[in-house]
Amino acid sequence: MKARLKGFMFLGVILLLVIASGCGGNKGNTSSSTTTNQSTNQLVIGLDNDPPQLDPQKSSAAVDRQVFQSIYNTLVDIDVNGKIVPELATSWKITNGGKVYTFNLRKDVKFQDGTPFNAKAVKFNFDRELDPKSASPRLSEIGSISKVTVLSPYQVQVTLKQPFSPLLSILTDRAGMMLSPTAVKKEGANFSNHPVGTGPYKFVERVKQDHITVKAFKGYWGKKPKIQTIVYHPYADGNVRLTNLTSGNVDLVNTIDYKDIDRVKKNPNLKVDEKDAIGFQGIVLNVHQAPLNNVKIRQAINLAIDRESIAKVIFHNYVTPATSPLPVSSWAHDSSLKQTTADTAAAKKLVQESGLKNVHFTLKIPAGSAQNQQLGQMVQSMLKKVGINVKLEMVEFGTMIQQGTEHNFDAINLGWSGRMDPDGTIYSWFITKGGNNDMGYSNANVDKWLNQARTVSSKQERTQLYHKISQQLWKDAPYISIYYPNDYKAMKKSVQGFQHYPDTMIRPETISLK
Amino acid sequence: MLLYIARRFFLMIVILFLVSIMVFGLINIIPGDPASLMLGQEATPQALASLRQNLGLNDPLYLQYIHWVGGVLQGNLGYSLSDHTPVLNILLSKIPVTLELTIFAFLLAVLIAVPAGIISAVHKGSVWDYVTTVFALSGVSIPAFWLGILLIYLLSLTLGWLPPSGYVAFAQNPVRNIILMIMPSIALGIRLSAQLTRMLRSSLLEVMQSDYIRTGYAKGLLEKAVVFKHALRNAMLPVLTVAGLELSSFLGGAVITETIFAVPGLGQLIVNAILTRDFPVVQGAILFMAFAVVIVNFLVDIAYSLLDPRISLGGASK
Amino acid sequence: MNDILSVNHLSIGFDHSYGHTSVIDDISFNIEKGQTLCIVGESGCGKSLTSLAVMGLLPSGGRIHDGQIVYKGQDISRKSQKELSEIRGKEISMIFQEPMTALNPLHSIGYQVSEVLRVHQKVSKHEAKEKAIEMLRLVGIPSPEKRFAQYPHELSGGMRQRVMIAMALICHPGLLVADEPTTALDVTIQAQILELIQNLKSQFDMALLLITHDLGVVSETADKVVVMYAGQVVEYGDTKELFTEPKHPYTKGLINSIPKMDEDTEVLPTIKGSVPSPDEMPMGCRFVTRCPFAMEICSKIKPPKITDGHEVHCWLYSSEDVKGENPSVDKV
Amino acid sequence: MGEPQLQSETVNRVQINPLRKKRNKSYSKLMKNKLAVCGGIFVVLLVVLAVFAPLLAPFDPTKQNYGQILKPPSATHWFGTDTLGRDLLSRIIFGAQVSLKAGLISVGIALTIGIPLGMISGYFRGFWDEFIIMRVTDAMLAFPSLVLALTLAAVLGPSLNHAMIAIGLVFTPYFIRLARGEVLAQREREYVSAARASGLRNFSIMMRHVFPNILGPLIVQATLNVASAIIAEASLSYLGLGTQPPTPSWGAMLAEGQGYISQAPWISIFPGLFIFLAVISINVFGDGIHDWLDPKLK
Repeated sequence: MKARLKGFMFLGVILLLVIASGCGGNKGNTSSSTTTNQSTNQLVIGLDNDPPQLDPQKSSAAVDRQVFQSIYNTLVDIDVNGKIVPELATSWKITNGGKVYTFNLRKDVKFQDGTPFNAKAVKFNFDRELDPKSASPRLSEIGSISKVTVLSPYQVQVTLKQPFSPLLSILTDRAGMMLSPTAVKKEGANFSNHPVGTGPYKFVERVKQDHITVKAFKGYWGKKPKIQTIVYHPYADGNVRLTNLTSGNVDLVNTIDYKDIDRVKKNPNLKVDEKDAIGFQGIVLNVHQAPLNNVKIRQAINLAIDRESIAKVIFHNYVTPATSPLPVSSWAHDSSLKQTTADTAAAKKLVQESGLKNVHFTLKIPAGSAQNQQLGQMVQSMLKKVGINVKLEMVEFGTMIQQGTEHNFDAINLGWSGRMDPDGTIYSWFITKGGNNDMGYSNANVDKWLNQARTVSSKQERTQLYHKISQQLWKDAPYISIYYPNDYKAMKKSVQGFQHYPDTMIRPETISLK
Repeated sequence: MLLYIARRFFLMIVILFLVSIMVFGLINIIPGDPASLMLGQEATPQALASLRQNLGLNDPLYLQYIHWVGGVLQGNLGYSLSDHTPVLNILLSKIPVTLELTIFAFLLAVLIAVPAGIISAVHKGSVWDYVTTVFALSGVSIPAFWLGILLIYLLSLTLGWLPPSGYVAFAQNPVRNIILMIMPSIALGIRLSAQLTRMLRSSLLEVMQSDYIRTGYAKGLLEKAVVFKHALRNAMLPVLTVAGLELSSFLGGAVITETIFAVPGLGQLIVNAILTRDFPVVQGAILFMAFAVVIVNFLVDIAYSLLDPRISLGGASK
Repeated sequence: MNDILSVNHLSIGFDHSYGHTSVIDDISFNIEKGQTLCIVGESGCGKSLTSLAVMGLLPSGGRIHDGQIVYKGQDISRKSQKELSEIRGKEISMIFQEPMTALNPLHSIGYQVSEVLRVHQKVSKHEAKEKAIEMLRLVGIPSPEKRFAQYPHELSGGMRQRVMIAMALICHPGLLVADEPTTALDVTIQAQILELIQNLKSQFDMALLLITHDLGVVSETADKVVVMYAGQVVEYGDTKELFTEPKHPYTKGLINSIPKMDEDTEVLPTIKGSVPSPDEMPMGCRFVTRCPFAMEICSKIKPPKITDGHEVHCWLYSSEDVKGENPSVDKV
Repeated sequence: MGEPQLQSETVNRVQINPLRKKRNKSYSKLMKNKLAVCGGIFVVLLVVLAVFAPLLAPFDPTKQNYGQILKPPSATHWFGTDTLGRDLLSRIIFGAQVSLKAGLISVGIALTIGIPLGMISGYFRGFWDEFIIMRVTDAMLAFPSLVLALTLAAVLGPSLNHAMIAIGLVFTPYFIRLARGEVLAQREREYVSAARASGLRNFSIMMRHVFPNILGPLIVQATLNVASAIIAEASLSYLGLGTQPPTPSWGAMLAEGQGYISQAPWISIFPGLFIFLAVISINVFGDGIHDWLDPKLK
């Protein structure tokens, strides 16, 4: 009896196996049709990293913003040419010599949780960002604001400590994103897991390291989005990201590896959209840490690096070698700095002049990125030629950023996505004790010029100031600029209406699928 | 029977206790202050002090352990350092994924190993036996990550049969879920299937030499009946035990497999948590894995005693 | 012919990577319906192998080089495994030396006994169970209904051997091969089992091929005896005749080594030496190294078969005059 | 069973044994011996590669050549070049150093800790054995070894040395168990009683009598664990927690090449192939030693 029963159990297991395998086989065929036929109501976007934060006021990774763009609106936005245009604010007035900004707000806007959007909400958001206790990375961007006043239900006034010309430009980014005050109060620190904004899409769910889903928000004030659901998938590995695009699982990726650009261009089902980006990439040097506290060593590093080789070998010439943090796409770029190849002899001499023996430091590079690892190894090899030994250490990106903020490093391979205004691109990086000044760099002249460039309104004057800054940074070399990335978005040919903004952020409400 | 189970159960509790001590110790007894380990070397003294207070690090070690175990028993595994989500919630969202992967891979392994082991044992010395031996040898020697890469290169990039990686929940799209699970299951299952094949082969060869197999032939049973009705069950017993013991390295394999194929399960969670030094998550995930291994082995022992009538008597197992 | 089994000129050897060794050399005997034939000899002389050959169950590497095994007029040595499986358990059954290991530990007694029925006869499960219980009762297992569901480890050695017998006889075979069925059992049980076999043999009217080294058993049970030495038959004949008038020195030695109740000997005579291994077989008579009467020719030429009353293979009884000197045979 | 036509002729004369029926029963054993020899040869080859790497490698394994990136295998670069124009063959040759070093040192650590503990535990038995050492090894074995090694390596910080320590610790319980089991079997043997009766002290009995007798299985286990340790090191390096660049480690090379699998598959195929070959040949070699030492199989 018992034996028989066990026999059946055994048989059952075998049967199950057969069914399972059979199903697998059958479904293999039907699948391709389901995926390609996938409703035109869903857009799958592949991101290059899992966004660490869904709270714009806490965010410190550029990839977060790709998702914010669908959940939140900003007070003002840019158009495809980088010109400031209205969004939640219909109009604004700058008075008092650039010290007072008065915004008139849209009256038909509701947050996704039903909370009405008004002047009070704007004040709430600014106050939260400005509150030192919330330790918002935004504080450094809008620290010039002294107070925010509600003039009427739909009119808000922002008063600055001193004139600050990049403000509007900054408000097109996370600092200008409006969060639902109700949700923030309710969720507290957990807001990041249940974000609520006024944007065209509403947060649905998130599985860490797997996906974030947003759905079209019915009560959206603006033009109704064409696509109902957007799923963001993080694929840190560029190869995985690309193969998911090629095989049709993903409709659009926010970036592709440079090595793959040629291949995607040749693929009949895909297209690549490119735009000069506004950021810079390079190496942060901790100027308080030996041997990098020695300016000669930093200068030697600056000279020892063959930026053209890096651009060619790792990026297949799809990036531009960099000598300053202000990219060629910016009006503030200083083209007089031309040292893009290595001057090994000069670098060696500098190392000798420093008087240091056995010069070595650790370079932290983000784990999981082949490009960054190659860059690290190329830098390692180039510096070895001039007598500087580099130890490479792979660190997870989030940890690396954290260690950067804590100045817990010798050197890290870190860049910046950049801002529309040159001030946004470099101020927080190079001003003494700036929010992104992981180097610990401090130069009185640079501080002075950076602040002047904020207050003067003449573009020509500002350009001159930024050129001086660029040249001073080259001399002091707290940060080794290596290249300016360009932005390459790859998508299926069926993706229509994609608009490539200079800030490289995907605005999904304009997209449709054919 | 009951006595046997009780004895095994007691043993399991002892092991679980030791496992918990080790998991606790891994983070707490290593040189250095856990708080500064968690916060990084240049954390502010206030932050360190408050974290120490929160973690109860000022208590003596045994008290800390008691607090921790008390929490664990109530389902409180602490909070992730990255976003303060309860570790238990994170685990609960990842476990089904890994469970699915391991079940698929295990079924695949059995599906390959049972026929292969039988054929090679029954036809010892034949070409089939040779092929199986080579398969088994290669299977236990091939690094999972290389196999994964080769599979992606071959089945996805070259032939375009399968998507290279990713995961879709079964509830969301069962068809796609299974398609995406094929390659990870192969990459994970091959090693186990090779081990099971080897074991089943040698176990079956030994059993086929026993007297009762000769009795089976003397009764007039055909080879098929002898193998399936008499040899296989006896040969499966040691294989079952080893399969249980292999679970832990099987879960280890899941770590690599999930990383390669971007399957958001426990393995990927552990790797990410380790790389981001999110130690509460690491602690929780490891604790879960070890508990799973211990409990499964306990169940295997029980199953063994059900399958082998010799153990049912008394409690004196051989 | 009344023979149920006749073995003709059977030779068995083992294959190795380096050649092969002959183990059974040209043996012949036959069993009539309902008769008992015993094969006796020291261990290692090929008794068990012969019995296994009859079942078609030679161990790994062994094969029949020559000769026939004829059962009811059919040469079963030429049959395929599939054909043999229809004979085994139904026509010819076998019980083994080791009851402790001959039963599958994972199946119940009942399963293993009724399995034979289910293989050979189209019977319902219920019927198979009834017949199996009946058979278990017949072999003297108390409360067989209860035992039916028990597992081998719950039974004593004697009980297990009874189960083996039940399994062997449930299909009423024409021939039962019993390979030292009592050797592994307690002395007190041995007689019971032998008696059981004897009783069932007459009840079922079957022939019995009994392998043993116990001459006492032989004299009580056998109709005919085959004495084997080192893979060869040395003497073969009716039990009574062979016991009263043994011819071959080996047989004599065996019989002398039986303790006798009526004699008062201090030391039991033994045969000196041991069976030579297959690799070092003497060229002539294989017993020559231990034979007290060995002659020169014995070590050179295989002794002839002499049928005088019963069959014996020994130069001592050769009519040729070989006693004095070397015959006209060249050295090989 | 349908016999092939060719054999049916012989079936008439030859009784095929139903238990094991193929004529070439020594075929697989012979094959095994041959495999073991092949394995041994490759192991020796690996050792030679590792020891004489500087002489054998055609190029400096860390020398980057930006004019020669991602070149497929050719006469100059037998295995092609990687993303930075380094010669892959040279990197693989130097990678053998890392792999063998990792395999031997981590197993060495496991042996040094595991054997004494296991022997003492098995020889003296009692509370420490039953309730501490054995249960602790049980508990350790409950952890997936790779996960445990990963965690240890992460806690210690990523480097080859730490990876070796982590792997060694993780492998220790296997040797404790094996040594204990073997000692348990040996201590019942007569020679141990005899030694004890002749007044030898426990330590001497263990060292002079028991240890040589349990050496065989330990050697086999150690050999097989070297293979596992090579995979473990490669796995850790693959995940970035083992050997750090630019030192060429097969696992790290594989991770580097993974991104280029469609453009330059050789970067990931060759290092993987060498891990595979090294592991399989050590395994086969270990099996060979096992068969050679096991009297049952002779």
